[in-house]
Amino acid sequence: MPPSTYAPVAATGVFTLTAWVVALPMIGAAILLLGGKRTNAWGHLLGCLAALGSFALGAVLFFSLLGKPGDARSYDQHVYTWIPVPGFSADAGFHLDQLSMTFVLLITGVGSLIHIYSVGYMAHDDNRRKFFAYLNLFLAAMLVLVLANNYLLLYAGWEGVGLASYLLIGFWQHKPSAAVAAKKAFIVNRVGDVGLSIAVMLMYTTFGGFAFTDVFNKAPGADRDTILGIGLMLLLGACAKSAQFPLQSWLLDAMEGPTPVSALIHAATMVTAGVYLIVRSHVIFDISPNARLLVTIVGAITLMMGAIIGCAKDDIKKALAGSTMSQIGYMVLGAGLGPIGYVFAIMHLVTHGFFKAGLFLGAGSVMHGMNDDVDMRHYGALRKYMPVTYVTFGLGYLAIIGCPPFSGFWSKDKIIEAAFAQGGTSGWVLGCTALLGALITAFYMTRVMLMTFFGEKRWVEDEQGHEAHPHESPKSMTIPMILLAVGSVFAGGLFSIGSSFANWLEPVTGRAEGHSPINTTVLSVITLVAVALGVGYAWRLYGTRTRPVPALAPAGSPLTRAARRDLYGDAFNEAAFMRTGQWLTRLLVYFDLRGVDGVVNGVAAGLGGSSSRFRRLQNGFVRSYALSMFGGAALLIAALLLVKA
Amino acid sequence: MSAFPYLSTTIGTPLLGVAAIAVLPKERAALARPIALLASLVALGFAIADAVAFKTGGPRFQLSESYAWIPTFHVNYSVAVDGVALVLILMTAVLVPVVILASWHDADARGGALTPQGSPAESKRSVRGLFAQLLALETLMLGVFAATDIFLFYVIFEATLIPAYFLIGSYGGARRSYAAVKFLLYNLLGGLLMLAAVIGLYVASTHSPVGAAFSFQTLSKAVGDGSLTMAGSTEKWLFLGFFIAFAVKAPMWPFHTWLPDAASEATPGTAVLLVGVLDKIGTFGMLRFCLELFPHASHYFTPLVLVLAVISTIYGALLAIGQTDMMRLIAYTSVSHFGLITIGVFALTARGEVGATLYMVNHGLSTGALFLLAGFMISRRGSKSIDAFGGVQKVAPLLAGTFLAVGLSSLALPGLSSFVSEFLVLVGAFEKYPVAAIFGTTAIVLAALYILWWYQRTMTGPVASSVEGFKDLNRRELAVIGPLVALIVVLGFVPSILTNFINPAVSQIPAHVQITQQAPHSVAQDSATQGNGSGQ
Amino acid sequence: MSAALLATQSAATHLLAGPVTSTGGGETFLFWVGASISVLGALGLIFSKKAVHSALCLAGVMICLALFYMAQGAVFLGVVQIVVYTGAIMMLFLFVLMLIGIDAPESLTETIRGQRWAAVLVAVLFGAILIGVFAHAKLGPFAGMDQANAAAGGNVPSLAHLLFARYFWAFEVSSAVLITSALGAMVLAHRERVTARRTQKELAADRFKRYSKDPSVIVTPMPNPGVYAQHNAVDTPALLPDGSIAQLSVNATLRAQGEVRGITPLPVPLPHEAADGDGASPAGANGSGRHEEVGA
Amino acid sequence: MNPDSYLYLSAILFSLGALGVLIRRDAIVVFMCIELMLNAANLAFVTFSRMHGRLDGQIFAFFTMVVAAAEVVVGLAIIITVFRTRRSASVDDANLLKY
Repeated sequence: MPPSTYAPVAATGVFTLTAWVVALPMIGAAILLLGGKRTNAWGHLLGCLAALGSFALGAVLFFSLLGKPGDARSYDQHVYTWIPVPGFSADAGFHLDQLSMTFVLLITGVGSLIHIYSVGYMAHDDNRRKFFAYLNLFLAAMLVLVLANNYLLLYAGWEGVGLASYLLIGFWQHKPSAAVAAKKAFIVNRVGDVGLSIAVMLMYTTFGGFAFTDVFNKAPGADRDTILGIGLMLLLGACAKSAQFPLQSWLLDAMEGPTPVSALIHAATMVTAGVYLIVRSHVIFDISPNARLLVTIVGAITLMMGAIIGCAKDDIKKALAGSTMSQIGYMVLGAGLGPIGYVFAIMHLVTHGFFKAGLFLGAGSVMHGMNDDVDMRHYGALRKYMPVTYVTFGLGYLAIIGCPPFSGFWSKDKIIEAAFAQGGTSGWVLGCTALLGALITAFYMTRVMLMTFFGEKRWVEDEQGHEAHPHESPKSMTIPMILLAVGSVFAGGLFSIGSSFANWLEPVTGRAEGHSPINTTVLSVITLVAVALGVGYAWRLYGTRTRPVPALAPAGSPLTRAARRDLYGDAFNEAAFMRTGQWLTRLLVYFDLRGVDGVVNGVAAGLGGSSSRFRRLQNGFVRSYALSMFGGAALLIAALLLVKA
Repeated sequence: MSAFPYLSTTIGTPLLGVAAIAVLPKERAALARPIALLASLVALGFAIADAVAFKTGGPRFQLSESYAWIPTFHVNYSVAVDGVALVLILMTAVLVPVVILASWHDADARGGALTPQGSPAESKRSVRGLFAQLLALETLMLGVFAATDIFLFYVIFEATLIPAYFLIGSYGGARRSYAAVKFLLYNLLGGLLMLAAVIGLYVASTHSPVGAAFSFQTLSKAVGDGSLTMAGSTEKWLFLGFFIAFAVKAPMWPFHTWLPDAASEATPGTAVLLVGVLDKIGTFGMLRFCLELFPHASHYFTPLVLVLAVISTIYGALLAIGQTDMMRLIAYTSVSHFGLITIGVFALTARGEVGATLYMVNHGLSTGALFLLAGFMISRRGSKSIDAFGGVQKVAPLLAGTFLAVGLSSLALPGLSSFVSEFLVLVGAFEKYPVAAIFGTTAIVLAALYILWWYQRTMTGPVASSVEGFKDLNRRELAVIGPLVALIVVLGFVPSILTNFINPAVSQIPAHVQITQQAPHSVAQDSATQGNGSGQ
Repeated sequence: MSAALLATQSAATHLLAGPVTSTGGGETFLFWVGASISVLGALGLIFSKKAVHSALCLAGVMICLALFYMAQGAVFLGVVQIVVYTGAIMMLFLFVLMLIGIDAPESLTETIRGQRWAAVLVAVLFGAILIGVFAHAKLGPFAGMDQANAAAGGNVPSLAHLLFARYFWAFEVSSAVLITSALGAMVLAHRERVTARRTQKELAADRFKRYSKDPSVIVTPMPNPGVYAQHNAVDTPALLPDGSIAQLSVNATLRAQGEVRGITPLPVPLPHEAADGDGASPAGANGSGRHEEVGA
Repeated sequence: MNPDSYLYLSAILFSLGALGVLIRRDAIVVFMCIELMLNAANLAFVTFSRMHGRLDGQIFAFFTMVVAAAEVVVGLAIIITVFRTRRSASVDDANLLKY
């Protein structure tokens, strides 16, 4: 059932703290950035404090919301009018409801953990203060994104997280690869931003405003084509931010950033903003089935692409990044299914936030112990040396492959179910795709697990000749991992007990029960079989002692090679956009110089040349002058005669 | 007429500085710098006083003064400001002290930002001349925004060329005379067309019941109430006369080629004034004169102008991507930005006009800051080429940081000032001309490309050998760039500081210009009248 | 000349008859002859190589024109034309020609590219236009001068009445023009002396100074031209004691023009006479007056 | 013979004079050609005088002579001066004042 009219009440009392949720990390970032070197000593602590404070405020708000009835959990807080222009007024205002509350908790919670983790991870970095400043900036921007009560402010947050992502991917700016990856991420995201900004403009011209109240309440009365246009533009924005096909190429490169960044931004929170956007704009998508269909298609394609890429990567972070793409594909697929999928998309988003962050932190911990080597072919047998990492990583692994009763099982299963419940051909296609995705997920995650923690030692010396001495990471790093592992284990179950999560979100997103053509229990069993197949195949390839993992990657099948090259996404972009773009700019530079400026200079040169030629007529010979005078006189008389006649 | 001549005082203050510098003995020439700084700061103070004295709820034109100048031709010295002119005056008054501080060593024998090798000829650069001309230019720039007499406007419009020409030609880089002459010829050409149109307008007014007049208010009112009617073709020609002058100034494709040369050959300080303020006269003129005096022609030519503006936007951005010279790069970004401003002006909606005005200010701040930062880099390295840099952030993090902040403002990141204006411009255009706006949005991507690629090539990566030993920003440079960055951030969060002035001015633009003031037709009314029914 | 005057007389009497569209036979004859002469003269003026010939051609044209004036009843003007123009102005020309000594024939090769044919083209065009103008003008019958001339009792008194009444002011102004031009000519032709005139003493000292460096310099006065029974003109050279010719005794200009009169060599002296040193050859008794070029 | 013929003659003489001015280089000859042009004009004046039966044409011719005389005097003086300094009376030699 679609929710009733969107009518938040003005925030009072405790709910006026919403602004402070955003303000705390923002202030933290401002202090750390403006304070400069003076804050070096305690900067990381301030950063953690800001994140924790924000989380604490979020918790307070959460419990206050719980104290209200389900349909009265929607509050608007007007802070100030950001852009006051006649006929156009953009507020800086926040909207708190169950959906944004969920995100606030996820962002500040996982964010706080990763702040703490980073204290240890970045301990040896000279620019640790700046790192925390950027992290705080990210938190603030992300919170603006999820708490905004209008699309323009959402857009501001949207770009803000893009900036933070840019700064953090390129945090090690002295590495050209990092700088390039950062730039790429920003620019690809900007393509999505164009979509989002056009969507906002369409909303403005269609609804006379872009506040949620305007859009959600007036959308049902609007022209269907316009709504479809808005939906597609929103989808474009979501695709870029959530690394969905065809704007997926930046995410794998984004792994150049420090691992906590990958965990927080490129796994748990920022990349899921696209899902948030779609679910938040469910009113638009509810009206437009065509837009929804496209969303599901995008989700399904990305799901498969990510999974396939994840299978082929030897870089542990890139394998996980492929996995992230794939999992977000699931969420987008879920969101595209409409009211039957919104809730599960968000639920998967939250559980994914836990286990994927845990996995990334585990990967970071491994890298920390292995001299920042990321190649899994150089790992092996690490379970003995890094027990905590092994266990937490393993729990995250079980969660992601959807092993009951871990979190992933609950959320992913529901999405597969909902996909089948879509009905019709599309339901079958999407459902099967999701099922196949689950199989491949199980395969590549098992591969990662086996290559990293099991098998023989395949450690190598790094460039400086240091031998790897794997060791367990410090407490500040392991504790967040443990906490996230707890989340990966229990979150899904907790959410599913009595459909508590679905009930919580229902007032916002609405909910519809789907009717799967296959019995849900049967479907769960089929899913589990698929997972088991994937695990088994991976075990056969990588787990058995008889076939040790080669230190160098074998040539592999064409599909593997394609997957290693990100399924030629970059190659396509390079050929289609970069090369043509470079060619175009070069052509234009030439055209500007020779063409436009050439015309100008040519006119000038022509004038100058002809005047110096005319100058030659002034040859100093009086007879020559006399001739022209005489000729002129003749012409004058002739002209006079002609005029007279 | 107000009791205190606010505007004349503001305009005249820099001239006092010029006079003071003129009487300086030669051996005390160095004193020209503090005198110039002081004069420009006092002018800034007066400009702020203007803003305080300006009543935002009051009539459109305020602080007006008028004295007869050439009574035979009804020419007056009339100055007055509306909100639009006022914010531009404020921007000018802010930029000039910054530029003076940034140009502190530009006239030194070896300190010129563009001439690190310092040939002997360079040592002849006059310190007094530099600062006196900067101040003289300030007076003219303040005057041109304040002038409400069209003849006075024209005279100052042309007079700005004189100090600008000498600033480029005397203190610029190697090809400065080429650049200066090109600048001068281009602008003179535009100015002559405008002179013809000014005279044509005057003649048209003599044939109307209004009688001969150069006063903008009189003429605008006459156009509005129909007492001054021009034949359709006459109006179009006059419009074109004004518009081409402004398009050259702005600069719009295809009249833009003087700008890259002028900007890259001028000193960074001059480039700031050139692009930050002088070029704004073009877009300001379009907004005030073209739209209001020739409303029918404006509507007639709007599609053409928008096409040119869209071309400018995309073309400028693409060319910026292809540049290897930093100053030229910024110049081309400005071509792109001016395209957007023009789109805003000719969108003919309140959003577009407010956005365009805000954009003028924000562009002045962010591009000005970019020019100055590029100047700092050039003065350290002695090269304008992007390839000459690399890994600057490692040795000069403050420089890189401010550069990134300013660059992000230039690419219109929300939270920084340019975003507000760019979005308003695009929204305003989208209401009436969605296609133009959608083409305009490509600038969002392209801007990111040129700024970030530039940043990547100069600031990131391994430290280039030529960059080792770079000093970070010194105090003077911080004092130059700090205020600009602060303004960029503050105006990004609280643009209402300026919109308070601009909004009334835009809503008071006379009705005959036919600017859409209302928000777009909303489906809310539809659904309200149709009950809960679905739309069409 | 007298025939022409006669023709003029007859034409003048004929003119008294009143408005005409055609002239009498005398004037017709005069016109065709005079016109032919004047056109030929003009062509001669243009195309003769020597300036003196040009001047003579011009004088001829002017005289023809003077006759035309008279034939058309402008007797006074015709006389003035001959007296002032042909007499004074042309003489001035000739005088200047001689003064600056230009007698080298001017090369008629054109140096400015395209000037000649363009000039011919434009001149022909101009002439054609002028003739076209006259041909198309509605000129009407000729009123003749009889009434006008008779008004004050003759051509000259009538002119005087007009000149000193209606054109008095112009007349005065033209006198001012004449005076100014005379002054101008004086100023222009005057050569300002920039150094003090050198005294004879200085000149002599200078001469000896030059002689000290170059013995070929002659310090004594130049020899006078020869004075002989045959000739005593300035172009006759003196003879040196050995009988050879003293070139220096003839004016340099004449020398340059090769206008030195030759002398008939004296009969060759007897050998014993030659021995006593008188080798000079006095002019022979059979010396003719013809000019002879003397080899330098 | 029609008295108009004098006019045609005048036109021919004038054109010939002009042609001379244009093609001769000797300043004195050029001057003579100018005189020819003036005389041609005078002939036209006298003819017109006869045509209209008034003496004003003759007066005009008279003034033309005065002016011509003044002009010749000054012109010849200039030629002499120029000749003194340049040893040449060719109008083509005095061509320094050019581009």
